[in-house]
Amino acid sequence: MVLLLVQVVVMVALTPLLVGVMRQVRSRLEGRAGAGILQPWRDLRKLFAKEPLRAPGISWVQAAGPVVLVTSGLLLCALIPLVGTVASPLLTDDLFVVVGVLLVGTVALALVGLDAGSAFGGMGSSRHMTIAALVEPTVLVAVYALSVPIGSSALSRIVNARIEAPASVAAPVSLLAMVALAIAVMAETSRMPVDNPSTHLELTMVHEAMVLESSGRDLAWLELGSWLRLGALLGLIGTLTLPWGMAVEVAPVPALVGVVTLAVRLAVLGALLATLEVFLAKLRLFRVPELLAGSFVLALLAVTASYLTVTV
Amino acid sequence: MGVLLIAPLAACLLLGAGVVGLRRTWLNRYAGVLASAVVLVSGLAITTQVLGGATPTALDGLLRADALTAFMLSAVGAVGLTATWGGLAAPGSTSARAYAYPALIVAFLLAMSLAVLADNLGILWVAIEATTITTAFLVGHHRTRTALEAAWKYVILGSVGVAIALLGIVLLYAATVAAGGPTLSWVALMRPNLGLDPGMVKMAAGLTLLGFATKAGLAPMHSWLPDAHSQAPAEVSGLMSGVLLSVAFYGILRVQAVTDAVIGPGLMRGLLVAGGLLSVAEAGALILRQRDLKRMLAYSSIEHMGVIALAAAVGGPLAIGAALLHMLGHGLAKSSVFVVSGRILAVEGTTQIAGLRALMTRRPGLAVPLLAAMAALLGMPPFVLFFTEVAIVVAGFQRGMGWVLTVAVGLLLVAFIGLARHTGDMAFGAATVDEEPTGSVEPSDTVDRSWHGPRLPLFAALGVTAVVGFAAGPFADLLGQAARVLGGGQ
Amino acid sequence: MTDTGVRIQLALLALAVVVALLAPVHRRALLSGLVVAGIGIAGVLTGWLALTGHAGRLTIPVALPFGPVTLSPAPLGGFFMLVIGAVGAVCAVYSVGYVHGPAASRTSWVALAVFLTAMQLVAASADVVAFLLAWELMALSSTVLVLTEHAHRATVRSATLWYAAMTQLSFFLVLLGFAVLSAEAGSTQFADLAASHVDSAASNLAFVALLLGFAAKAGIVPLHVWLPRAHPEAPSHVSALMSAAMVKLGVYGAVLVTTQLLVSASTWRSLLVLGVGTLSAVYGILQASVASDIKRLLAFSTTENIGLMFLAIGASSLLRPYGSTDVADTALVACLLLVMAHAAFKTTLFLGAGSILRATGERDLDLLGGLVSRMPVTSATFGIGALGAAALPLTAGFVAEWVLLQSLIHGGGTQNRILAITMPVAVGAVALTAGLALMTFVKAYGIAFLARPRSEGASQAQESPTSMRVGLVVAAASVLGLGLVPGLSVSVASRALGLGDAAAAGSGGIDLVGLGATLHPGPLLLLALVLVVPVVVVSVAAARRRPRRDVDLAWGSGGVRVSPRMQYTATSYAEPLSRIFDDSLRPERDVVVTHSSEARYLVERIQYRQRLSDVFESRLYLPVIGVIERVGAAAKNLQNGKINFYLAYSFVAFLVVLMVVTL
Amino acid sequence: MSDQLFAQAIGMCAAVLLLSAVLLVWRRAQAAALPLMSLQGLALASLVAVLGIQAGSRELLELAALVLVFKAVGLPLVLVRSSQGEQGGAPLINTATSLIAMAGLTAVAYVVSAPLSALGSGPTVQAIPVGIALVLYGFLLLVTGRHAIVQLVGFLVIDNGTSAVAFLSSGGVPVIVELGVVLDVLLVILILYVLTGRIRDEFGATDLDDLTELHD
Repeated sequence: MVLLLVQVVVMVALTPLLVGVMRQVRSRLEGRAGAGILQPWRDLRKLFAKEPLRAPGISWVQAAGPVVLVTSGLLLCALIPLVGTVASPLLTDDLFVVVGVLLVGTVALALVGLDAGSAFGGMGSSRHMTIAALVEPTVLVAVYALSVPIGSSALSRIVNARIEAPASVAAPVSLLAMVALAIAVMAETSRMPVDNPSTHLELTMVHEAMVLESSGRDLAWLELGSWLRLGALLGLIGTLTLPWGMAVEVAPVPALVGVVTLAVRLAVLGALLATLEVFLAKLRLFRVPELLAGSFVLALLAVTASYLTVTV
Repeated sequence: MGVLLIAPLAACLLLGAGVVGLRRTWLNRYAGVLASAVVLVSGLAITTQVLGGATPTALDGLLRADALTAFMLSAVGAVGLTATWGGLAAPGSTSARAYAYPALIVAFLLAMSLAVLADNLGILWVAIEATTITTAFLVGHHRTRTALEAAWKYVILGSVGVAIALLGIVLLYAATVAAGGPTLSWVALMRPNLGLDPGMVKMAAGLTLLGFATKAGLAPMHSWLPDAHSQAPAEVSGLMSGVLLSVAFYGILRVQAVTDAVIGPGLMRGLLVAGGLLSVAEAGALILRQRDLKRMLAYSSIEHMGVIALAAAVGGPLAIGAALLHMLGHGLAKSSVFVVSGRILAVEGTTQIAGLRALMTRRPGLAVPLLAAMAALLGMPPFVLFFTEVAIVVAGFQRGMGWVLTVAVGLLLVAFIGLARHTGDMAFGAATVDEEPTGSVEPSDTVDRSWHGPRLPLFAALGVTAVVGFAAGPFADLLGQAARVLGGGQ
Repeated sequence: MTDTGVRIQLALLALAVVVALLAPVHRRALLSGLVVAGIGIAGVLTGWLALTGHAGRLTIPVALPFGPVTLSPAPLGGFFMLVIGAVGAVCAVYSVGYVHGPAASRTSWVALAVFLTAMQLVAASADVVAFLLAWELMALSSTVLVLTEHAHRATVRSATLWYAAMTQLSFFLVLLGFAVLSAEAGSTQFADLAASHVDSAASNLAFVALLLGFAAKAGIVPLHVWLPRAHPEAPSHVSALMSAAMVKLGVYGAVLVTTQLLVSASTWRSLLVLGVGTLSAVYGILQASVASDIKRLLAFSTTENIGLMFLAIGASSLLRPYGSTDVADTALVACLLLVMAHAAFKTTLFLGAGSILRATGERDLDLLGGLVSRMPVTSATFGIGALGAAALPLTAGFVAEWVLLQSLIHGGGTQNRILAITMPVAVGAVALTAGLALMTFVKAYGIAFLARPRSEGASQAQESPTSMRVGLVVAAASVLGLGLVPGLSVSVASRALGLGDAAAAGSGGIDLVGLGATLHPGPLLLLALVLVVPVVVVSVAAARRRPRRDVDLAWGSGGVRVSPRMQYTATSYAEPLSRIFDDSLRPERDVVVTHSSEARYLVERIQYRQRLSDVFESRLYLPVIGVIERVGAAAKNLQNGKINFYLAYSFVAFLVVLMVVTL
Repeated sequence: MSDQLFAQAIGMCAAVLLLSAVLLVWRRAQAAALPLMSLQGLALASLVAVLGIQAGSRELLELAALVLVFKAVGLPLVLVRSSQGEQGGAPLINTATSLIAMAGLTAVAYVVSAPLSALGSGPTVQAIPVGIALVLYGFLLLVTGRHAIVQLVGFLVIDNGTSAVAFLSSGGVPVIVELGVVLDVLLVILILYVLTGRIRDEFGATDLDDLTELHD
């Protein structure tokens, strides 16, 4: 139980920095000076200080939505084994539950977009939900692929199995599943190939369009929530690909080692993602389904491969 | 004991003579009702006797009543009562001079009672031919061109078809002469090992079945039925559709019992299946694009007679019992719906389906009985036709005739869609002309809630149809005995 | 014991009929509603008695020698009686406040009482004839109920014809199937049918007939055409009953056939059920996601959920022969959980749609909006129902979907190639369905309740009367209750299937023993609450310093005219989807531009019309109807009026019979 | 009466019956309806009389008288009164085809009466196919006739054929049934007579092609 809270606190601290690092790497690659790693924290402090505005016809969803998004982000960080892989009997860290919590956040964000009552909020929400609908098969089948060799979809057992048998990490099945999961995460957290996070051209926005109407602390929570989701999912991919250095039992030293390795992992993956985004162009909205279909086929191959290799 | 058999015949004769002789207005008006009441009461009396184990006979064996006869007589009485009482003309409209119509109706009931009570197959033929004679002028009663055309076709097709049956009966008699014991009495023919020549019996049975099939309205001999039933006055077509077809089919059942004992069920089953499937197919196809309500009801009668023919082909206690119950249920429901169609013609001036719109909102007094009767005819529970259709299908599969029943069920579905669509078009929809919903239902003053005629007969008929399916006890015994009488045992 | 339960229900039905006919007009809704609710509650009790094994026999007198016609519910039947009774009670309470106009007439109340009782009797029947009797009574009373508003809208009549025809087709198929089985077993009792396991061609025929018959009643895709037509036309409490309870009897039939009457190891049967289920799930939710009429959307979502149930049944009968019986049992438990979850949230959604219809007079989502502030209770309950339908955590939908996914991924594909291929495809289909369901219900809730009202009716909406709100709240509570304490529902489901308490654990969670997977929503909720506390504290602190300021204009990238018409509507919300899945939805779009009379280049008005077609209807049903019409036309000249033709028919028949009897 | 003479008498009556039917079809029924129908009635009556004499039963002789009165005299009179000298149009198929059809029907009659051999091999049994042929001719007249009177004649021929088969195969059905049959036929003819009169008043002529209003 303690490990979960540690994880949450660490992630709340780390994710803005992660986003700061990603923006810094990106600006450096594009030859700009960049606003420094702590800029996200400064944005949050500014936003909490400003007063939120409310247009006519907007309901309580504008205030409640961001809170739900942040909570689902926090819950994600608690459930996913980032620092340590100690499974608590009562709390189910089942992958399907994780995906469910993720979707609660997505729905909250979409409803905030819709409640704005402007054309852009509706457009962003419609596109966001369409992409979420098409991503779902990829995510669940990738989860299915990961759970076949272990026979259970509980994350802690999957990660423990990967720690004991490092060879299984490099097995083709897990590689295929990881690629599919990576594409799904990029789509879900509105990163480059699917949506440009830093765009200001309304007609191309997906994520940004939904938060247009929010301001002040609502916008702060929305930003923090999105960053937490990004951090948690990157952490999940990190844990699955580089499972070493995680705390196996609840003790201060392993926990410290786990936190450090987590930070390193997030930094590496964040930089990798940022560099990838610099060299990728944004896909047209109606080409995104092809990308997602491709990732779905990858996941499907992973599952059938895992069955067939086991039988043969 | 035999007096009970003569009672209905004598009463009808007396009433007929009274109508022709006395020419009283009230007698002309109530003659039909009284006659059918007497037939019903005597039918029920005979039933109690038969359930007591006796089989009364009269006129030294010419008239005989076993369980089947008792059931059929009660059915004739019940349907007759529904049709005549339901179709009772308005108090002032019958004049003393119009004695022909009630007299013919009483003669019609007399002929049907005689047909059911007769033990001698010859008398049975004469009685069925007599029904054609008595109803000829009833069909042509309206004196319009189409009524005349319907009457002509009815008489020609009816008597020519039944003449074939006469040929069959003559050959049957010849077979009994060749076998030494010349008789046409059904009881005698049912005695085991009479030594009849199978070839002769086969030919006789085939021809008799074909002849009576004409009067029972089975395809391909059914062409007179839609014209006759759509042109005849409502109570006459109710009587004809309701029970005349069943009495003709009763003839077929009697002949089938005799032939199955001699040459086995093969021939009759084949012919009945062919007739039944053809009828259901033709009726189903023609109902789809039907334009007139009474013609649609006539085709629905052909369809139901087709189902009864299939039940007779299947044989066995369950199927024969279902066939008899189907005759009663169909008779009551069909006569009620014909009575209602008569009232619709009187009030709306047309029975064209296109001309009748939104009856439920404009004339609930007519729409409610129409819908109830149509639900009964479509085989909806709690009406008895649901039980009989289920029984026929289950019995059919149990006796190895699965494929026939599957095809029949498919055709019944087509007929169901046709009937449901037409009934829906007539009964439902907005009351305004251009079908635009007015939002609020019409103010109640223009809604005509009257039933335009006595309500009790329709309530009674549809009530009995709804309850008789659940009537275990004495009624179930009667059905069981009737099935056994026909040798439904094998 | 259950016979007393069934007798109580029949007595209450008689009372309901009497009350409906005799009660004074202003009291009728209240009294009839309560009596019908009584029938529902009696159904729940009888179901519970049957589940706990106190089965009693009640024979119905029948004139024909069928063999005993008995009502004695098995545990499986008891489960469905329980679900249907609960749904019936909620809908009855709701209908007291809801009925207006023709729905408050005597016939509607009598038909409602008969409808609910008939559904109970279908689940309670123990032999073929009683089953068919109750089945057709249900069909007749539901047709009467669908016809309630026939004088208000012209479409009601054609929808009812579709409904009656498809119901009759389902009845005939079930009748044929049971007839084949009773011919094999020689009796009409379910017990005897179950005992005679014969794997012959006849039983294959019977299986296909029964499956199609129950699929037609359940609204499975090739035979679903009546569902999106009949449900929107019926009054809302009736469409709730039909959607949440009546279609479940199709599922009951399917479970009865696959697990008791026709148990067999032939894979083609389970693949058929699985395939049909998957097709229905994906196609149903696809049509729902692009539907803009709220009731049509909910009707198609029913097709989707029924598809998932058939998928679960198919998967369980596919897995059973390959030794993993506990995974197969879990799949069946998942099916029954889906039944309960769907009953809960679909009732909530349809009752919510009814209260929206009553308040705004609108069914089309494109004309609603801004109801969240005007109708708080309806929007809250509809929101919970939407969460359940989208299968988001802490709701009944999520639990059912979770158990289904667990049973699919533990499918043990190692033993057999067919499993290795079907299981991933099934998981993919379930996932796509879940995704699209998410999209559908965010659209339904967002467009209907949030932002500004798009029509006059929506802007003047008031909250519904108390009885409707009571019904809504109870239904929504059941969605959350089944979600938070799934242990109870899993134990009920496994007892219904006769598996004992294999899969239920303490503190309300689920412990799928065979699969080693556990789900405890309680602690998850606690953790969420713990995490939300700091967030709320920070928000309140910030709110005290900087209160929210109202502005008169939403941010429209500088635009001045921000009218409600500029908001996204349901059609535009689903436009990306209809573009992605255009080959199966066949959208017909036309844009009509009317130029202003003076200048050719100035546009006065642009109209955008889009019509989506149901590919099954246009490819399968319209050709068949065309053929039937042509046969009808061709048959007409058989009866062409010439007497010579008629005599020729008789003459030919005479010659044929002469030939037959002599040769 | 010696057997040899009896056989010749039966053969004679059967031949006359057949001849009259053939002539009826040949001469398109209306023109010569009266003489041919009375000829047929006479032949039938004499057939019954011969049987009566052979079997020595008074009953049959009375029946012969009855048949003579009705079938030879009564019904043809009704025919003439109802046709009122109206010359009808041609039947549906020309005379040549109808004669060929009659030949075919005669062959059918003989094939069909094979099972009747079970009745023994007396002269009466040899004559039964004539009766069945008569029935088939009557049907042919009905099917091809375009006039009310032709259909009346066709119906009468069928009835004569059936009576012939009855008397030849079993010496006549029981009296009560025979009386019933004759009464029924008489009533049917009377009804058709009345209806023909009404058709003539309504349509001006008894051409059945006007009667096609009732169709689907």
